[in-house]
Amino acid sequence: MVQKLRDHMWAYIFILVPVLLFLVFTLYPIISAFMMSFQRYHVLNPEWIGFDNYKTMFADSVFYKSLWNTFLFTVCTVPVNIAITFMLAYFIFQLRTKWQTFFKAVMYLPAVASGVTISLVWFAMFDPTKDGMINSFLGFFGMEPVMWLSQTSTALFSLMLMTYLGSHGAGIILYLAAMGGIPKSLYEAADIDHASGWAKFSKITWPLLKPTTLYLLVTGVIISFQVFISVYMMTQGGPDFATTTIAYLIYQTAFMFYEFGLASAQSFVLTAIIVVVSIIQFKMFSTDVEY
Amino acid sequence: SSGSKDGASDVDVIKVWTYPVHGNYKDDIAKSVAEFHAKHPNIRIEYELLTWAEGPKKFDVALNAGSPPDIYYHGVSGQYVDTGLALNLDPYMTAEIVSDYLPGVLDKAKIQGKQYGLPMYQYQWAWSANQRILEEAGIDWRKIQKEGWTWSEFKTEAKKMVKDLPDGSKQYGIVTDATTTDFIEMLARSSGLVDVVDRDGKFIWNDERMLETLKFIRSLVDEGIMPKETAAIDPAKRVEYFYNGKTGIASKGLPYYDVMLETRAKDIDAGKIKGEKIEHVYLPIPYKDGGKWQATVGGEGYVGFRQKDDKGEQHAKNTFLVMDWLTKGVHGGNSASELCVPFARQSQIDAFKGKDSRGKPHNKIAAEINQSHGVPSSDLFVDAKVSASKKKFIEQAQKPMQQALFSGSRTPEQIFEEFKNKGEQLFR
Amino acid sequence: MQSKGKIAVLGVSITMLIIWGIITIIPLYWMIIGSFQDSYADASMKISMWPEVWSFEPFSRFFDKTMAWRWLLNSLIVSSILTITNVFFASLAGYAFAKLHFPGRKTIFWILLMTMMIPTQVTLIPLYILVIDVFNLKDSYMGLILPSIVSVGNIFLMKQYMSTLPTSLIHAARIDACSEFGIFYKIILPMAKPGLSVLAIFSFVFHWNDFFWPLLVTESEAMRTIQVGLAGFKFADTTDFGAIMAGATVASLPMIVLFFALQRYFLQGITIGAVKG
Amino acid sequence: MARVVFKNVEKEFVDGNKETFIAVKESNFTIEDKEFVVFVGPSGCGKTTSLRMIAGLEKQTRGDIMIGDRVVNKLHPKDRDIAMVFQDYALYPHMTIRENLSFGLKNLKQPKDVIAKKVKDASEVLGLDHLLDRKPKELSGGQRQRVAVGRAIVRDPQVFLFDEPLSNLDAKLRVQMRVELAELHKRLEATIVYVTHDQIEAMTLGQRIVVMNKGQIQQVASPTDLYQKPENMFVAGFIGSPPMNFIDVTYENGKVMMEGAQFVLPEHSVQALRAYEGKKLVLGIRPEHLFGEDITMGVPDTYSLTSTVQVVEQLGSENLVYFRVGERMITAKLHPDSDARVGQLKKFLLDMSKVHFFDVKTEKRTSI
Amino acid sequence: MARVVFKNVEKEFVDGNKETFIAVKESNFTIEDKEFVVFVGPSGCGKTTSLRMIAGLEKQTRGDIMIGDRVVNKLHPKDRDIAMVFQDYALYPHMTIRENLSFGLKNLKQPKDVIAKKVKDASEVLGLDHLLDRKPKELSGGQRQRVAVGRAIVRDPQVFLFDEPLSNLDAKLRVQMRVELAELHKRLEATIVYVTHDQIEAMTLGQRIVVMNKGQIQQVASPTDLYQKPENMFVAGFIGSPPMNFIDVTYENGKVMMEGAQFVLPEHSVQALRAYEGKKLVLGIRPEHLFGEDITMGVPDTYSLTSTVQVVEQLGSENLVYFRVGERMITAKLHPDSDARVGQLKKFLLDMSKVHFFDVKTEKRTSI
Ligand SMILES: Nc1ncnc2c1ncn2[C@@H]1O[C@H](COP(=O)(O)OP(=O)(O)OP(=O)(O)O)[C@@H](O)[C@H]1O
Ligand SMILES: Nc1ncnc2c1ncn2[C@@H]1O[C@H](COP(=O)(O)OP(=O)(O)OP(=O)(O)O)[C@@H](O)[C@H]1O
Ligand SMILES: [Mg+2]
Ligand SMILES: [Mg+2]
Repeated sequence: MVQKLRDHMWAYIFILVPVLLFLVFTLYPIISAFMMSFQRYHVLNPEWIGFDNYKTMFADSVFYKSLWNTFLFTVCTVPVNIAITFMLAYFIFQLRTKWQTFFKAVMYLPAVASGVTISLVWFAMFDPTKDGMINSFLGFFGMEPVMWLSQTSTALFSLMLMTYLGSHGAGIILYLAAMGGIPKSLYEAADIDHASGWAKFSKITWPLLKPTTLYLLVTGVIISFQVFISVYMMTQGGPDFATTTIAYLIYQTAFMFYEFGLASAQSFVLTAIIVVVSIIQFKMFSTDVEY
Repeated sequence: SSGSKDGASDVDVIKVWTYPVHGNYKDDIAKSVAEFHAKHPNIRIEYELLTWAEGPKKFDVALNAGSPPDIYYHGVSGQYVDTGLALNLDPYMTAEIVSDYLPGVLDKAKIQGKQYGLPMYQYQWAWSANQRILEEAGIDWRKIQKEGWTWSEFKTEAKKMVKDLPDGSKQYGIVTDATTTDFIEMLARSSGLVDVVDRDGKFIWNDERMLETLKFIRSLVDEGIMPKETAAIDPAKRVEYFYNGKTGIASKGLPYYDVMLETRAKDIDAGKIKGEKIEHVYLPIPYKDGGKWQATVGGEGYVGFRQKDDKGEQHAKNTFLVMDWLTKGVHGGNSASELCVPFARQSQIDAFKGKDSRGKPHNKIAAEINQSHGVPSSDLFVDAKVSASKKKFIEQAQKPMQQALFSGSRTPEQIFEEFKNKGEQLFR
Repeated sequence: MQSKGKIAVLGVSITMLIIWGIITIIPLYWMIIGSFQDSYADASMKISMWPEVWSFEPFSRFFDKTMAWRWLLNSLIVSSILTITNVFFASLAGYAFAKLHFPGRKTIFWILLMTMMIPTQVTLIPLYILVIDVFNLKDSYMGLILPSIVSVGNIFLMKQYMSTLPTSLIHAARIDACSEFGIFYKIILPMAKPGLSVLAIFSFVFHWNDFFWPLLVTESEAMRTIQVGLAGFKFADTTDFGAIMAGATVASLPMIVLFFALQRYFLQGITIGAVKG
Repeated sequence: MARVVFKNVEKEFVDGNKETFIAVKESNFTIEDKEFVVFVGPSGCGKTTSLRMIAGLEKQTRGDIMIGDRVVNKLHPKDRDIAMVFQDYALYPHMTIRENLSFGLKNLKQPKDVIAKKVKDASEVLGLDHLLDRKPKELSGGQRQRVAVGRAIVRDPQVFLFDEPLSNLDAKLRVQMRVELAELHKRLEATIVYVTHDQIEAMTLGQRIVVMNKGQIQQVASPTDLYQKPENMFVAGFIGSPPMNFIDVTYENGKVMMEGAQFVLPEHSVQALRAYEGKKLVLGIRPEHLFGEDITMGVPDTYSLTSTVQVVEQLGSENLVYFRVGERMITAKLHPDSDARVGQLKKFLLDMSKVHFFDVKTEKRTSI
Repeated sequence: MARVVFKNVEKEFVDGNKETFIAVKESNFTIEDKEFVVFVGPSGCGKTTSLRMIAGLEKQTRGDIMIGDRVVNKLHPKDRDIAMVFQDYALYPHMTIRENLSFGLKNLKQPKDVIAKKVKDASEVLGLDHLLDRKPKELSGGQRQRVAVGRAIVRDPQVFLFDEPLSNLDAKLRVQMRVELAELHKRLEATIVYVTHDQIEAMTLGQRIVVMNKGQIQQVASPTDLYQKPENMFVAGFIGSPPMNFIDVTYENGKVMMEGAQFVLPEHSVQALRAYEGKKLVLGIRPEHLFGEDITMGVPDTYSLTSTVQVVEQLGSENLVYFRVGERMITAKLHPDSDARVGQLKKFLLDMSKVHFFDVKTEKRTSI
């Protein structure tokens, strides 16, 4: 055992700082939060209440509704967004270097715009009157204005639409970096092997980008399961819980109702779900690609 | 904080988190603090101006982590008291201070009879209207300001303002937003339901009057007095309707709109922005026919806190001293003055005697009349548990349902059922 | 050189890119346009697509009324340090997880990864207590920096990236008597340049835009980061929209500069010629 | 019809330091349809570059390339109907061997059973049948190279390009593969361009051999011609292992004179060398045309040299014996049973019918 | 002291399909200090794996490896004082050739001028001097391989490991490099382990040769011993090119009988084969020990075979003539001047002093 540790001493040194920081700044808060989930949280004198928080949570219909919303949101956004990201990256990759730079900038730089402007744009997009951007577009085809964010039938979809039309810049850049790393010789071999553009795409590019895809998928699912900001900004969970996601519910529970114990319980259930999903993703996408 | 203790052991640091209460508050508080320092060299005030949008979150985290600031600008809240960190001010309330407060004002910062905050001014909410539109529709707004109006009167008057504008858009009687909860609350209050719960903590929104309120609101949309896209209007959008002359009345108004609209008029004159200059009329909330005028009022000011690691009695005393300082006389009075609302303390009145106050006289008078019809929120009387349940009710029943009400995706009856169920569940 | 089919495909993709580009660039465009428009004070915050009068007023107001330079400096210090630490430690750990087969590798990695999956809302309070009360780092650079020195997401990203690099080069370096750290520093880092520069720009943008933690940790005006400062630049009566946009525009400049400085490393087939096979 | 024609083809590279390097210079040749042509030349002389230009993977800087009767300068590699073995294999790292082998066939939309059969046949020939489900990373170097070869030979293209396809295989396998490739050539009637460093491969497989040096083509000829009539000293020295020996001589009056010996030339040589009267020349003789006195294999001892044996290398099937003439080290390839010891003063017989003469300056062969 | 010892070393791989594959089986050998040992064997037999285990890049599944007198099982590669040429080169793609060459030396903290000198010397030897400022991707295949070799030979380690270091070089350069490596060995007095598929390299460079097959060591012996006394049919067939011919014979009464001929054996052979009376045996004879009647090189015609010539390969320095005995195809390596035409009925003489006999079942050499 000791010998093993010594053999791999360097590996342990390499992960030392992250692990130490992790122990202090992540694990400690997580353990506290975990303990909280068995307490009625109170700054001064928390009270142990066993599994009551979990019981409360599972008895709450809003909890199930929010789980369902979150699930729906994740299923409808993550794959679509990865597809969009990948497609855009692939398009950009075909271009000459100068144009690549241009489009990379166009796709990525909006990420630097402040949150204020971004939310402004979205409110203008979803403006319920006929002057709203999307509504005037629909009006062009003679359609009635839609109250995007305020009716149960379209609210969640509107939030999804935000992710579709939102910035994919980060993913695009990651994909482009990975595409650049694929040895040119493989494409040469594929050319010799008569591969059509599609075959090169589906048999070379796509499989070799699996590490990046896995990253985007896992982080995408994590982010999507924890979607909060857009809900908070655009709909506050409404109307009629149509956009109450689990993360928004946790936020409400914690910071509106000060029920940190219950919020922790909700969080750990959410975490368990994400872990399971992630394991599946790792199983599905874990091929080691090494050039 | 403990860090400053070793710097100068005899100097006690009092931490204040406040907000830009009004346009000049940043300068005003700086002055107040400087004066305080001159008087009390052994106490140092460290204050931070939070933002309205993000400040509450920062405070929530700090409070629940056990290290809130000593003084926080807010109304009192059962939630705060429940943490056990709110500072009970009763031991420090001298007769002098008590008598400096105008009658009834201190009560607005008490929870279940205990003093936790010192109000700086008396706030109130009602509606704001566009004088031109009122007058074009031939509405006698001065009378309404004085005598109030009933729901049916309101409806008749509001209908007069509804018309098509030359640019093809519509002018509405009243516009509200679907995000903030006060529209329903104010109308319910004026139907006689003072709050979600009464002072004894009993759930009262299961009363038939609630159903009538809901029906009344729905009829406003159905009859075209309110826009049919109301469900999708947010506060900013509501203001936009008002500024653009698309509505006679904007729900949720403050006397302070006088000041805001004045500034805007100046900008229009200066050519910085385009638009119509609007003359502001402050209007009370109409009450249910046969009922009585019930206004939404309260007191806002400073609330005191201790920390998880308590800094001792002297620190608490000093905290109170600073709270008193920041609310009394010119230091607290500037807020009431700027915001065009009634003063909270006699010393404030004295400090501003003879000075020009801002705002239109008729609106000021209207605000004072409205104040006299005020009923305080039940929050001040019920225990923490009820107050928490109330908050939950608002978030998990009222908010989701009100959008449904506006959009018509649920009928008033369904919503009322939902209220009853949720109320039963939460206030068992 | 290109067949008709290829030109058609190219045409479609360029069209798509342009459409998408326009959609995504709107916020940025509005931000910049908005900062040259002096028609503030309208609560509706309407911006036109093209200002009638161009004005630099908002910029001067922004700089006059705030401690903008100080905030920018704070952000620059914090974001730069965090970018460097994240790039360094994440690539170091990512390399270890990708290429060094030490016992516990998978377990440790998964434990780390799992912590990404816990919503921050519930860990926020304990973390706050830790940083503010226990370590007493309120209102300090340390408080801003320490909890974010390296993030698990970045380690994961680097692990994925490093896993594609040829292992035989690591072996070659071992034979060349290179120390383990030397291998990382002299062989892996240069080969991972595209990944590193992507990570660098991501980290920088993330920390530069980070709002909530700096809001919690900072108290004095002089310690605020630009984002916290910007958010605070709203007044009770009116929102000086032009100045906010101007501030946002100024705040985005360092990120844009960094992007263009690093972007040429994003695309590099750097392992060509390394191995046969 | 898959003639491959180079017309004044040149290729320049600009390297990372912005220096221009001419990898292929004024290259002109025609590879006939169905011909098997081998490219040989020192490392770095431009063989791979030439192949890559035929494949269209590298665009020539100047000149035209034709395949069949079309100028293909602008034709995409995948439309040139070519199969290629890359010098660095370029296997698809994420595919199994089976997938690597069948990728090209799938792209050509061949029926599944045909693919399966071809992959099976090729993998048997290459001894890869038990490795089909592995990934390239899990193979040995030689196995990877065989996969690279397999990927080409399952195909049925107009032109095959092989870039040192057997360099990492053991001798036995190489012999076997050589036979297979020869058969493939017969069966498919494809044009084959083949780069190798192995002289035996070049001699046995090539119908013609192209010898390159420093980007320039030195000679294009059949193996025997190349061996027996090298056009210049480079080709003479390059083909044959151990290489041809060069001896500095002076021609005078029907005689060549060298250090320690002088020979009267036969009549036909004298004719050819008339122009070199009194001048210096280089005489070339291959190691196998030098004999010891003990095992002469019928060579008369008219022309002989005597020198001290410097080194003896026993290779099993033959002995290499090194000795000096003037400055130059000379190698003789003697029968393993011939006696030769280091330090021995030994008499070597020259087969004068097999000598070559080269011009000292141009290094070109004199017309003999 | 850099002896390298393998004690019962085994290496198992688990491939992507979770199948276990034994790449090296019960390997036992000792490489003496300063010895030059060559590993040969068919592709995929475990040579690279053995080398990598010596280097510490691959951990053996079982058994011990010693370098000097230490068991190095747990020693980190960088502490083993080894230089290695990788079969797949593993050049640092981001470094120039100069940096690639000097990297190891810098790590060893050698003074700058020493490094510069060593790099200069090595690059001259390798013909890389004009390429020092290029990156690997700007080199040809052979040039890359030379860089890989250069990276090892600038070093001064206890043990050199060369994995097919010359496979992509042309014949001339290879000869040159062979000489350089032999000199390097003398100069540095290092232990050298060398993998090659080139028999000439193996024979000329190796003091001893290790022959492997399917992960198992077949024979460890000096080149001449290996050639003259192969321990089993595998070694006999593997060493020598073209390989040894095998003929099925039956031994009876001092005579071997085969299809179309029978020979009386000389007395000493009879002694050795006594145990095989009446049994089947395999007779082995190398191609160069078969002669045509015309050029016999002194071999008596006592033992002769007559058969029809099937194929003739003219290699320039020799002719390979193929004919059948029974099922087996036999190769004779005849002098290029000997006459042999396809279809000709030709008499071949056997040098009976050079034949080998192998047991049919064990394939082991009989004690002759
Ligand atoms: N990762 C692996 N998984 C499974 N089998 C492997 C792996 N690596 C190597 N092998 C197998 O181990 C055997 C020995 O491989 P090794 O590389 O030592 O062969 P080699 O003798 O060097 O062959 P070559 O001459 O072709 O380079 C081969 O059959 C190979 O397929
Ligand atoms: N990208 C490049 N930049 C500069 N020079 C290059 C580049 N690629 C190849 N060269 C040079 O071009 C010449 C020809 O290279 P090529 O690969 O054709 O050689 P080759 O004949 O195949 O050699 P080998 O037998 O070593 O594979 C070499 O000298 C090489 O250094
Ligand atoms: Mg080449
Ligand atoms: Mg090998």
